[in-house]
Amino acid sequence: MMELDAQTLLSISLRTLEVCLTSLCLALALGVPLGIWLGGRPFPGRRVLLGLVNSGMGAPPVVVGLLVAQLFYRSGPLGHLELWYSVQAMIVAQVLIALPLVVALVVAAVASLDPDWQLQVRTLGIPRIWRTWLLLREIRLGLLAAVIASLGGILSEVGAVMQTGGNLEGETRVLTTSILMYTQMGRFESAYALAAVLLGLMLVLAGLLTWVQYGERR
Amino acid sequence: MMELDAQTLLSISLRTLEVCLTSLCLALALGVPLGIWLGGRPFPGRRVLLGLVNSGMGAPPVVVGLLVAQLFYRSGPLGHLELWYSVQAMIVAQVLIALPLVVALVVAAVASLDPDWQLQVRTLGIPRIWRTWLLLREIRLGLLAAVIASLGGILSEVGAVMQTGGNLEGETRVLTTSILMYTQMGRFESAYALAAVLLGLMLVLAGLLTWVQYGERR
Amino acid sequence: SADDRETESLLLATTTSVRDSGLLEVLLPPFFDRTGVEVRTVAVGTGAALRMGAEGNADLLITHAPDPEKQLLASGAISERREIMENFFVIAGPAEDPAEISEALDAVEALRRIQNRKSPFVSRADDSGTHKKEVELMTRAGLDPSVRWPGLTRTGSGMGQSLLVAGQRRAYILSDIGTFLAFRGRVELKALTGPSKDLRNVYSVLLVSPKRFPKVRGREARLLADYLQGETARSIMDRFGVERFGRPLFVPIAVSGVEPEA
Amino acid sequence: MTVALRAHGLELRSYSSDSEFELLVPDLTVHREEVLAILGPNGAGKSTLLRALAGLESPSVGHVQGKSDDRITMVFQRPIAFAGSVLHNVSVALRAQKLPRAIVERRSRDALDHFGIVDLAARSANRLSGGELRRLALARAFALEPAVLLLDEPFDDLDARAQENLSLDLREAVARTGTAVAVVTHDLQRAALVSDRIAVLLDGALRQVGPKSEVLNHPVDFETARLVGMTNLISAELDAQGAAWVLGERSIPTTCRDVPGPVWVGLRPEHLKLDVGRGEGESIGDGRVTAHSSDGVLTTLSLEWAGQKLRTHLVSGRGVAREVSVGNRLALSLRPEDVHVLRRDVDGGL
Amino acid sequence: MTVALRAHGLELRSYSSDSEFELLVPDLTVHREEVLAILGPNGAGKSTLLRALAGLESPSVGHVQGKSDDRITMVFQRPIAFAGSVLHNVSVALRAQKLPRAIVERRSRDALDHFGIVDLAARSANRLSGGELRRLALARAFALEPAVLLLDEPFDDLDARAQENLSLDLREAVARTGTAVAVVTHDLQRAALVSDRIAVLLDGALRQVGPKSEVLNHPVDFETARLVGMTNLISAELDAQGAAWVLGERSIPTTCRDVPGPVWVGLRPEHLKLDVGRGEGESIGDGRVTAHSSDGVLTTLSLEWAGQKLRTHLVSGRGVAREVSVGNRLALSLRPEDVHVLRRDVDGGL
Ligand SMILES: Nc1ncnc2c1ncn2[C@@H]1O[C@H](COP(=O)(O)OP(=O)(O)OP(=O)(O)O)[C@@H](O)[C@H]1O
Ligand SMILES: Nc1ncnc2c1ncn2[C@@H]1O[C@H](COP(=O)(O)OP(=O)(O)OP(=O)(O)O)[C@@H](O)[C@H]1O
Ligand SMILES: [Mg+2]
Ligand SMILES: [Mg+2]
Repeated sequence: MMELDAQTLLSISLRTLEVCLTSLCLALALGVPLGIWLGGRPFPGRRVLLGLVNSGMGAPPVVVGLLVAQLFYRSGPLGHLELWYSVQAMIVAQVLIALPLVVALVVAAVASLDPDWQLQVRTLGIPRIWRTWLLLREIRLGLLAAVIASLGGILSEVGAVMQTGGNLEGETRVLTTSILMYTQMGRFESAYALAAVLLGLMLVLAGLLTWVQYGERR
Repeated sequence: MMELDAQTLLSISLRTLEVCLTSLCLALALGVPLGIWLGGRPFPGRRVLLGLVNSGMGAPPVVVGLLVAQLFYRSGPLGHLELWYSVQAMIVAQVLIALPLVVALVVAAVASLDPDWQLQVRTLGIPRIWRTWLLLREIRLGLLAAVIASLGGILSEVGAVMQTGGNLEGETRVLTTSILMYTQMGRFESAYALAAVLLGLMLVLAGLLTWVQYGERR
Repeated sequence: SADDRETESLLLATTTSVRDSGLLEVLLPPFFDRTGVEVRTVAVGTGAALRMGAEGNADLLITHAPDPEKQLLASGAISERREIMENFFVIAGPAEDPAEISEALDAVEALRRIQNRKSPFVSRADDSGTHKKEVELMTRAGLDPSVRWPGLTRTGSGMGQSLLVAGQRRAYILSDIGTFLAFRGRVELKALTGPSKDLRNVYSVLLVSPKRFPKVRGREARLLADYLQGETARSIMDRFGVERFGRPLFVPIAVSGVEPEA
Repeated sequence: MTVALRAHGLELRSYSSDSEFELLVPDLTVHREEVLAILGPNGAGKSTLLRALAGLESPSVGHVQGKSDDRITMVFQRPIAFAGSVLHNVSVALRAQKLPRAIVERRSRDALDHFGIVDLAARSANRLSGGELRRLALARAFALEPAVLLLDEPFDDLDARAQENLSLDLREAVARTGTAVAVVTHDLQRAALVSDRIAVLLDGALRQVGPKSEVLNHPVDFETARLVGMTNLISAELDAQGAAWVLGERSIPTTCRDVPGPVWVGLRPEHLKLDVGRGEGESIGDGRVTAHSSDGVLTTLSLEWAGQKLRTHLVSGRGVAREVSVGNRLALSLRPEDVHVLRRDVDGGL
Repeated sequence: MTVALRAHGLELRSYSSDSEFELLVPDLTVHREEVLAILGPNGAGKSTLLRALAGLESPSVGHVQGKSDDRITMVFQRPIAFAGSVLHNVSVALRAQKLPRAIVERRSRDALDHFGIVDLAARSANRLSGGELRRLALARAFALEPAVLLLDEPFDDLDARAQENLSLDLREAVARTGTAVAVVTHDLQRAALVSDRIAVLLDGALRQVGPKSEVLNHPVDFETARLVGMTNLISAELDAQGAAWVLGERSIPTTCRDVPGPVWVGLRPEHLKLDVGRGEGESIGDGRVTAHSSDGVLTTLSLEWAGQKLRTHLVSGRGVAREVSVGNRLALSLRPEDVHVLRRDVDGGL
């Protein structure tokens, strides 16, 4: 029943991957362009925005989760979507949590680039899309640091996921929430086993990314 | 009794600052040199170490907290220190959680530096300590991103803090654990109020750091 | 699965201690087999669970805090409160029992002794059902529950966490029996009280009012409540915990305990 | 000649708090089918001007105009490589133009080949030597066949052969595709070699623009004269007959029939001749050799003449250059047409 | 002369997967009180060699030796500024030496002043023009008064005046404090001007080291000859009398009394004279002008002589240089002592 069989473990792990990778992609899709914009040419108000983004990294996930959860609750403004305790709600919360980290790290990467770099690209008449692609290649190291850090954050996050997903068996139960659950049940062995799986997952993902990141240079 | 009076709020906030700033300093003291070392000259095994550090960012705080807590338990190897459910134990856990992030971001910053930079410093006969200081100035942007990100992580962390500190009133209760507590009590308003305080703290700290970070360039 | 929840699924909010015992995981599958209604269980703090009920964010609740439950009933947010099972709280403490509470007549007396001797005591202080019981006992002992004394530790966290703290601090603690048994192996604490009347711990199922909250699935919720009071459920409860702890964790309450609809 | 780019009434203030640099360019045009060299000392604002021409700076006043569909490409003083291979660097700009793959490939390789780095095509662009990187940046710009090509110190880092080739390439691009080229360089001789016109920038202000020979031989003021290599600059008094008197003792013949008064007399070193009796020019008497140095090709003599320091050049290893030594007295001559006269304020000048 | 640095049996393999570069330096010394110029085409390994001399590369075989307490300072091809002010950049290295504050301040300012950037002392070092940055890097290195100074293309980015000054500074440092200087430069004339000895690097291999005049006039092989500016290289047959026959028709007199056979005859352009009847050297007959170009100071003539292309230099604006045009026939002469003879494999050479 509450025993951890292979079947359950697999489905929890898959769900974890699904939620985390989706959130990661969304966070990147939103955060990278934002970071590139904020990290580029200075403009009035940029510093204020940066300060806000940076503060965002300190937003407690439990509260972010709570906010999102209340949004999706039956009584909440988005109650009609019937997304309370759903994977979708979890993803929304995760994206919100990862976003500031992604933006802040992309900003740091873009800002440390040689300022002439952007000018050189422009004067070669390279259109915007290609420019972005070249920029991403250029800030590869910083970008992958951002990806790995936010993946780590998303993967190990529990507070928001608990609030929005509710650890529903077979639906929104992911690795971290089950770890918490087993901890609260006093079944530390199962908790550790799941933690090992989580770390293993991260090891694989981070290992892959690290390979890419530092693969070219030796 | 469980009402949030100003007095309690102040003492919780101060405790939070104490724990977080101490952890941050320790994490930086350990992580920055490590990051500089890993980000510098390539050496055999570096990529493996980097992979591990990167995976470390995915270590679930609850589990890290549990491990640290068990270390300090009466029955644990460090039980004789009598640090179970203490601020010190919390700090240990926080440092462990922040460390991979600090190291990874410092590595990314150092690695994006012009490779000749380090050579130029060496050939000016600048001794090691000064070299490190110059390097830190040079990677200012990346470094401050690392500081802010880990501060955010530490400040908003709850899982490990709960396991090691236990949210003991007047002793180890910090902002995040009280937020969690009020959430579980269903007193969402108090949770939000505390979250606002937490965000305010982060806003001040991150704002200061952002000012420094992007102050020079306009 | 997540897709057909629109048709046949129920959201049940329970306190963590119920979820943590593992009872629901054996109790609910037969209900699904029988009715095709899937029950989605969210474990939260007692306060949070009651609030979910009050705001119509769940279809039914299982809690163990009679007074607030009754208030909620009176407010009309829930339409029915049915007591389904019970067990006992225990006061656990170090085996040496410095306050000699094992010799006390009842729980009230035991608490009085603890406080008089300024013995270490861990209070959950989190508005949970267990904590409410503690406050009730304190008050009955003529003690002021809001008074702090050296040796009192207020954790503001869940039962398991609080038990761990008590274990480390060699303190007394009021705990529900289920969690205590689950953590028995990890904390060096001994149950020092027996099943006395004042330590009774009653679990009720609360049906959230579909009249007040149109989204609530009143029909299915009632089905579940009925099931929980039915033969199958009761026999499951009778057996639950025997294997792991050598005794049942919950005792079903006779159907006569059902209260009329408000 | 068609105008390719025109900077008009340009005022550009420094973009940072701690510097007070200001660039003032009343009017500057870059024409099609010509090479414009931009000369000036370090910090004069040459790179800033070039960036402004490329549209990479936003001037506070004035503007830069060009034909809107003309491609303007700039190669920076510190060439910038994109992460990726050498080939990628060159082809990416072509690919972005949606040219067919085969054409991109061919044009990229041709450009690399032309600049002698086709062997490095697969190499990561971050691991090139200084000169290889410069060649890459140039190849990338030339491959685009832009209408306007702006080059900032393109000869730096290049070896003699590559410099030679680049000079030819510039002339060829101008001749074949009518490209408009602006080259910033600190190498006066190189500028004289490749350019049609020269612009002189000093302290952020455009001092002179004109055909190469005019700027080299008729600089508008003392500082410009120095900058364009007119290193013999003598304070003198012009009389009505066009003779410039130095210390009232000796005179230099000029073709200037201007109002008499204080003047600077300017003479390029190569126009000061050692009079070996072949009767070219007019004699101005003897000078005493005070120093001489050879860079292998050219020997530079410093001579003392009428209390002034004069310089002249000789081809090393021939005749006088071989035998000269400090203290020798040599007869000097010059042609009045080569002498450039600048008015001098009585209390002004250097 | 005392040895300041010595590279012995150095083999340095490329440090990356995609390049196969290898540096081989059997023996190279940098002496105190001398300037060694390192010449070579782009990608020859000059910067790599300099880094090796500075101890910044770990060779796979061999080593670099110097007096252990000698400070070696290097200025990179792409100068690097540290984040902070210009003054900070210069003073930080001095401060790290635990010199008293006042001395640090004075020496820093002196160095900045010397390189003409003392006005920029408070400016952020990341916002300098190319030449200003180069000056900063040089000032930083000179302020340290190192025993060994390694400079990688230090003349790049500098304007004419600053190049002049730097040349003087180098000579002064050598004369006054006995500094050992190694300068990498692609500017042959500059190298000839400042150096005592020249080292030639080609394709990663040290081809020749020796006193400047020896390397310039007696290069060891064809490629070195080309590199050091001996651009007239003619394939000929040497006979027993020392005449080198070109196509069996015309001959060039040499002082070489070696075994007859196929040779390269090398002659620096400045040693090929237009015979204007002053009887210097021996006549070799007429050449026809095929091209001429002037860089303002020097006019370079290309001549066709016996089917060969020969080059010679003239000072612009004087005599022949003023009147010459394509097609003219000019009498050529040279001194046999100036002719350098290199053995040529019958099937070898270029
Ligand atoms: N970081 C690097 N990784 C791998 N190979 C490199 C790196 N830097 C330079 N090389 C290669 O090593 C060779 C020698 O480079 P080096 O920089 O020493 O040349 P150089 O003589 O200084 O040339 P230049 O005149 O262009 O500065 C070149 O073929 C170059 O491509
Ligand atoms: N990023 C910058 N921020 C502020 N001032 C700058 C910046 N770059 C250059 N300057 C200043 O503007 C002036 C002109 O710089 P510019 O780069 O145009 O000079 P330049 O003529 O190209 O000099 P060089 O020959 O040294 O390359 C200089 O005084 C320089 O210090
Ligand atoms: Mg410039
Ligand atoms: Mg180099």
